[in-house]
Amino acid sequence: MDFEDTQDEAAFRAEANTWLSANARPRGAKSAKDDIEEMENGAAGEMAASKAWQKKKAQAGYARITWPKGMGGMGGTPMQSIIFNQEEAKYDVPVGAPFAIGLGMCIPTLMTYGDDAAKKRYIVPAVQGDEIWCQLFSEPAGGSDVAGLRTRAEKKGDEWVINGQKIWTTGAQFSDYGILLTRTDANVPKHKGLTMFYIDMHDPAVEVRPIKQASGGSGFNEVFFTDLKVKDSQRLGEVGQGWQVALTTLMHERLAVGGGQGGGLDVKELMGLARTLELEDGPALKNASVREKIADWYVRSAGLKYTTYRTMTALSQGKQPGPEASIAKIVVASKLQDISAFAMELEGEAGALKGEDAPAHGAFQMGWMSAPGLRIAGGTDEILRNIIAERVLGLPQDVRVDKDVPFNKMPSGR
Amino acid sequence: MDFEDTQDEAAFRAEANTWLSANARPRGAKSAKDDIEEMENGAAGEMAASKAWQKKKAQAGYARITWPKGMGGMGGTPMQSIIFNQEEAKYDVPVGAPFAIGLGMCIPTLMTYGDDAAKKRYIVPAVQGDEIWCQLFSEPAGGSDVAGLRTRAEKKGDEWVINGQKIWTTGAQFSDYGILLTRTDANVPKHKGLTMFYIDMHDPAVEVRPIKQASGGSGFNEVFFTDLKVKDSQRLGEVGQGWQVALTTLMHERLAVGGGQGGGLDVKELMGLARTLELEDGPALKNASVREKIADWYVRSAGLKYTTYRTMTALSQGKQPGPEASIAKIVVASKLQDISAFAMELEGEAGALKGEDAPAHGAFQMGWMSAPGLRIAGGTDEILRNIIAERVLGLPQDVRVDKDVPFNKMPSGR
Amino acid sequence: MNFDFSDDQKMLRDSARKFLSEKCATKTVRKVFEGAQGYDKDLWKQIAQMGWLGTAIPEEFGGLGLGYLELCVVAEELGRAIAPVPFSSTVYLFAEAILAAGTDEQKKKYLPKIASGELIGTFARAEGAGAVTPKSTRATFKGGKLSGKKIAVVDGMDADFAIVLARSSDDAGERGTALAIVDLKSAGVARRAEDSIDPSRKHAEITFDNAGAEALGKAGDGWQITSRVLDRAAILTAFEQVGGADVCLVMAKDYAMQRYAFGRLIGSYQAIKHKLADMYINTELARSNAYYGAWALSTNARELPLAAAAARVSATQAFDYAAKENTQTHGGIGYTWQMDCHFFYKRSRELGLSLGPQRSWKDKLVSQLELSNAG
Amino acid sequence: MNFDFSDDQKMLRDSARKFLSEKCATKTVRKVFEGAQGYDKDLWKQIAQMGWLGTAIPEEFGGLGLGYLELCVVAEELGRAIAPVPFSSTVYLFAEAILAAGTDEQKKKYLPKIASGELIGTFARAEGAGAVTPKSTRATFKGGKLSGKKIAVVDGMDADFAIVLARSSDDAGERGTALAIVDLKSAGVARRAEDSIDPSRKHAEITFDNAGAEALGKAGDGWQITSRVLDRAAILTAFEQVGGADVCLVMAKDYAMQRYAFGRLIGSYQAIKHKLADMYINTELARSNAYYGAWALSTNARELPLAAAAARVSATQAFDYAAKENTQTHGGIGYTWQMDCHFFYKRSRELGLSLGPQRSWKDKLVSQLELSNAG
Repeated sequence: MDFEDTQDEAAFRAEANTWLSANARPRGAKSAKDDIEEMENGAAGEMAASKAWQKKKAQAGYARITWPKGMGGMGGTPMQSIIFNQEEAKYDVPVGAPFAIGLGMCIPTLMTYGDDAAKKRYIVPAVQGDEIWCQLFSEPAGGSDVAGLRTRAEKKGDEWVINGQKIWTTGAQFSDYGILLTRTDANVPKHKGLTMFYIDMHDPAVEVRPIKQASGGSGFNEVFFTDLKVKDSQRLGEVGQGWQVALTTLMHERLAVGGGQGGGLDVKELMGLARTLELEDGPALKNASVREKIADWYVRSAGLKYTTYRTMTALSQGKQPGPEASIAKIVVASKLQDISAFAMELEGEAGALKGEDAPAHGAFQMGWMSAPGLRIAGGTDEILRNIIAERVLGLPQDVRVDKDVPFNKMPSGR
Repeated sequence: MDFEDTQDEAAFRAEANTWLSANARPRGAKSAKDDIEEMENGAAGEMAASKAWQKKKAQAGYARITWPKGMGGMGGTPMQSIIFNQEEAKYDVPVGAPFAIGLGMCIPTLMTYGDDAAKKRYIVPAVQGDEIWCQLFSEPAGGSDVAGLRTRAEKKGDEWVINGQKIWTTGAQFSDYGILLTRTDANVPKHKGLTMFYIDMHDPAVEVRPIKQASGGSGFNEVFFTDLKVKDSQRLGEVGQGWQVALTTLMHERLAVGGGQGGGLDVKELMGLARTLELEDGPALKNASVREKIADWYVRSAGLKYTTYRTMTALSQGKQPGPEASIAKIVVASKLQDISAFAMELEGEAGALKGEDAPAHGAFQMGWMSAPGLRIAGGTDEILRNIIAERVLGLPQDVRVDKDVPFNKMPSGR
Repeated sequence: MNFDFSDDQKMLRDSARKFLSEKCATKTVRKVFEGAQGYDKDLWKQIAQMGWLGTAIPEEFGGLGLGYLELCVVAEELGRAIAPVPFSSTVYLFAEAILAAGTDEQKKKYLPKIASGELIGTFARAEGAGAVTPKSTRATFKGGKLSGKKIAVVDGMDADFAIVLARSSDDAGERGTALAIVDLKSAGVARRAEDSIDPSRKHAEITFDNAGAEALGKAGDGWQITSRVLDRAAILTAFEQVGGADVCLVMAKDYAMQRYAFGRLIGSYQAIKHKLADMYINTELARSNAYYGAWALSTNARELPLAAAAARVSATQAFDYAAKENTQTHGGIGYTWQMDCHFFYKRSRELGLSLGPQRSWKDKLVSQLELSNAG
Repeated sequence: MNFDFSDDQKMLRDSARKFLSEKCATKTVRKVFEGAQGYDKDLWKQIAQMGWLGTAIPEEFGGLGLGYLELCVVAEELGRAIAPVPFSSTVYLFAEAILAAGTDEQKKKYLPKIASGELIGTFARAEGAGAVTPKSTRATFKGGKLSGKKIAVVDGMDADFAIVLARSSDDAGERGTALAIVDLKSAGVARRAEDSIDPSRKHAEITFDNAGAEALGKAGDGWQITSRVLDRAAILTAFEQVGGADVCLVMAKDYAMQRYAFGRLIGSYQAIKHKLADMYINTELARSNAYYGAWALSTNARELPLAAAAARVSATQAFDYAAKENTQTHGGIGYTWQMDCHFFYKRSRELGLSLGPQRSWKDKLVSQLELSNAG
């Protein structure tokens, strides 16, 4: 058990640093507030810069290290990509957020289910950041219950005609393509009547509307389809096999090692605040109750950090991290909400202000306002606990009244 | 809104006090420890004294104030019995615990479903404390799921032959009679195949075995029936109607106004302890984290106390307290567990001792050891939250796979 | 014993609820929330016409002289509607301070205007982040002149008058403080709007530069009067918080009764049921503590400071939890700007901070227990 | 980077688990729990034969000299089995103290006997309720003579030797303390068994009346050595706690997979599922913190005190929660004496207190953060 690189790891780290220092400036201090703003707005801001940097990395094989050469990768190991991410974080480079979903979920799905023409056409432009992809699964009628979706795709000759609405689509506003899960048969149980396609987001039959969040930010969108025509060749997987395809996509989502969420608002920032404040009984950092809470949150943050190390180790041993990655978001989201609320309590009346009028540039207010979203997006606390209970601990599913009923006979309140 | 007695209430309180002071000595300090020991052992200790005091009260009409004269009551109001209880608590009298279940649940059920002969025979001896009753519902196979019970009653001529086992029977070891819920038909859904009887606990076919609790105490029993013969005249309600009868019984249980549980270990006792202890940074009671926790628990205790006042007011207005009484045990049980654990933390290494070796005569250790039982007995935290959600808030029941299946076809793991 | 509101008080509650459900639907809140207006002027006018502003102001000073139980009833309804009006600043704080420490002239001067809705008042304590203490109070009030800066003053942009906690002598402790009543339109007063986490309760930074002001109460009594006023405001605010928590519970329940997931109402899942059961438990406990506070307030009981702290802490915890978990129960849609959940999420925090954070009240609570030995 | 135990260490774990599942089933625990015996002598003998007692003791002093990662592995397994033997008192505390501050003679004198199982040791700090501080330490060690009283000494009735924290000068602070090694069978030593919440770890009150004792480390270093030893013991104990928490999770899960209520496995209800998910989360976080502690312990890293406090707090919270909710998951039967749930419920609390309560460790943790600025 040690934290040192192996020889190979050290060599790769050096290599990466040589390349990074040749292509980017070391990063200065970045405020937790910026991180949260990114989380809030999907980093739409610095798109051009992000694309340029992505292309640079792709050409050097750093964009997708574990992918084969010529695909923007270098056939490297998972540990190498972790090392590169650690080093890249030390440089002042644009965020890779816009490409995360496309490269993390959409393209891998295309690799598994797309035909050669599609792979030839789409993979490289995506890795190089020329084309951005989004994932169109969630719907108003099926948030946690993804398979409860209602967007219809009807076969007309060699084409499919798609009508319906998606929601919570991250990055739809700047995406060029998307993978779209539709219902092609409502007369069979809900998981059996789904089919997956990839679509052109610039098609006039596709309308994207940003959603304004309670925090004021807009990282998500609604996407509407009105008689969108899609070639059968854009189908991914068999007709009716859409759910299996979607599971591949979602499995890839979980492969992303946890942590990092929560906009970096953590014990360090709380201690920083406490150092500056006076309470009734003296310096906030000397207050026993403040100290106790700092310790409670620290052991959760540290525990999460070292759990990530354990996951990295498993990856480097060629094992696949299981759903235990789900614990990260459960822990981080509530912690963000609790730390922020507590910080506002320490700030007192001034805690009710926000932005530049508030202490610490309103970082804690922003964290507190975005926390409810973090507890919901990408799986609510409740769904994630179900996942841990069922997939990690192997407890039985809840009673499922929706499994064997034809979709159009399923109770839905409509 | 005021806390003063009305004229009538004040008059009754004076009356009660005159009678009490003529018949009992004012109570001295009683330790929280004694309370918990009672809770633990069902107060089997001072049985003779309890019976004598019960008889005295019955003769004066104070044993069951709201019941008619000649039945040990005086046809009084609910508020009068609350007042009497408040006053009685100030005197050094034996606990009424042994009679609580009989008079609170069994006899009211007998009043509703028993025949005249039975009422004539059993009510008065029970009110006078000459005969003690227990309630035989729970079984190993059906703890939270009371209706899942398996004790069989088979009709043989004019008799029923009963075989099976009950568990968690409070006071069975000193009970003379009991009301017993049995299964008389396993071929119908579980709620439809039950029938209620009252039985003689001294019948040799009834065997009582005390259960040793994790705390070391023994307040509960297992009760075994081997070919117990019961006359059909001892049936309460129709054959197959047992569940409705049981609901009456349980409804009466909830009429008991909450609070008082938790063996009196509360903020007062915690502050008493904190006053005596020195922590790293000085007196425990000056420690900010200790103070914060005291405040957190105080608002729950006080909130519960005043909720009880609201319930009393409702009673005195002739309204019936609903299931909101269930909040008392949820709050008290966890609070007991948390306060006890926290007190042990304050005591430090000495907190790992118990009994007279521990600080405060081991009151907190005892509270901590009995808390898990309190969180389970008479409805687990989980069941009580279901009750609040369904009966108070009107949320739908969970999916019930056991409702329309014949009992003997119901999944049970056997 | 009777631990319930009277039938008249219940009638007042019903009519107030009916009135606000008509005049203060959430679209009214949204207008202020999203707009530049500090409060809804029409609603404020009508509330004045209903006489609510003078509920607890004696008739001799133009009020209805009904009393504090009635004011608690109104407060709960305003809390349910999260009404965007400067009611709490004007009534719970400004008017209460005048009633607690004002001279007869001061009462005659201010109270009738409050009751009629002509005067908006507020109370200014904080000068920066952290605890408000005699030590942290640097604004000075000497020789009728007020200087210094106050922040996060609720309704500070719209208030006509403010009561300001300031330093009146070099004594660094409580006895060095005094209260000043200042006309916010007078010379030497500058205000700047501050962004609030709850834009339906706007805040302001107010700077005083030798502004003329009159004393409220004796010099040296500033801190002690403030803390008496805060106790009373805490109980009234607790009713607003309990009202808000109750509405969150209803919103969550209604949504859980119509939203389906996996072919079932989400209200049939224990994760939702138990969450709502906990909301109910917290809210009922908070309500009971608030009732006790109402009794103490209406009878000026010795237990008032303890009752106030308990009501404050309990109601803050209940509203925080209910607002937070109401959003969670709604899922994604609950986190959108278009839904109302976030109004309550933000209001819960704002109310929980504006009279001082839980920490201070918990410490006060335990100090009271130490005195009373009630603990 | 490799944040995992080696294959050899995993083999050690597997063999230890196999050994304990055979030799230390819960009936073994129950025997000690219900009996007068302070520990299971056969098990202790066999553990000695396995060489576990000397896992981290250098070969020159009769140990295996394997190291601390291996000792952590053994500790987790002992925790899983809640083994009723004086392992932690003897190995984590007594042996660690000798290794940390003992002279070469002292090491030669005590360590081989520990490794061979001939010597049971313990560590005595507390003298009463409340925090153990230099101030609360009244026992005196002067001129080779020890006087005073210690309470709640784990395995105190069975230990041959104890290391005792005492006052060596009139300096009221840390520098006034020293450590004494005392033979508990010698003159001037009286012991009395004390009732423990966890009878499988028996406690004693030990009174010293001018008992002869030898110094461990320099006079004045008592407090500082003690705190170094506690850090090391805290990490090793964290592994016992994580092991215990893990077993509680498995017990709860197994019961939830075979117990039916309302025609369904109780494991299919969200109330149970989410409870177990939280047990899993806490236990995984605690395990990761313990791993970091193991690394710090095995490399004597600068971060050791921070890692120790984090491992201690995290593991205590995880075991407390798991033991408590395991009983709750079992329902009534889980609260009976005949079931094993209460062994873990009681052991969790005992382990959480015996090296000092969470509060002290949390304070220590934040002090370390303040130094390291790692926070």
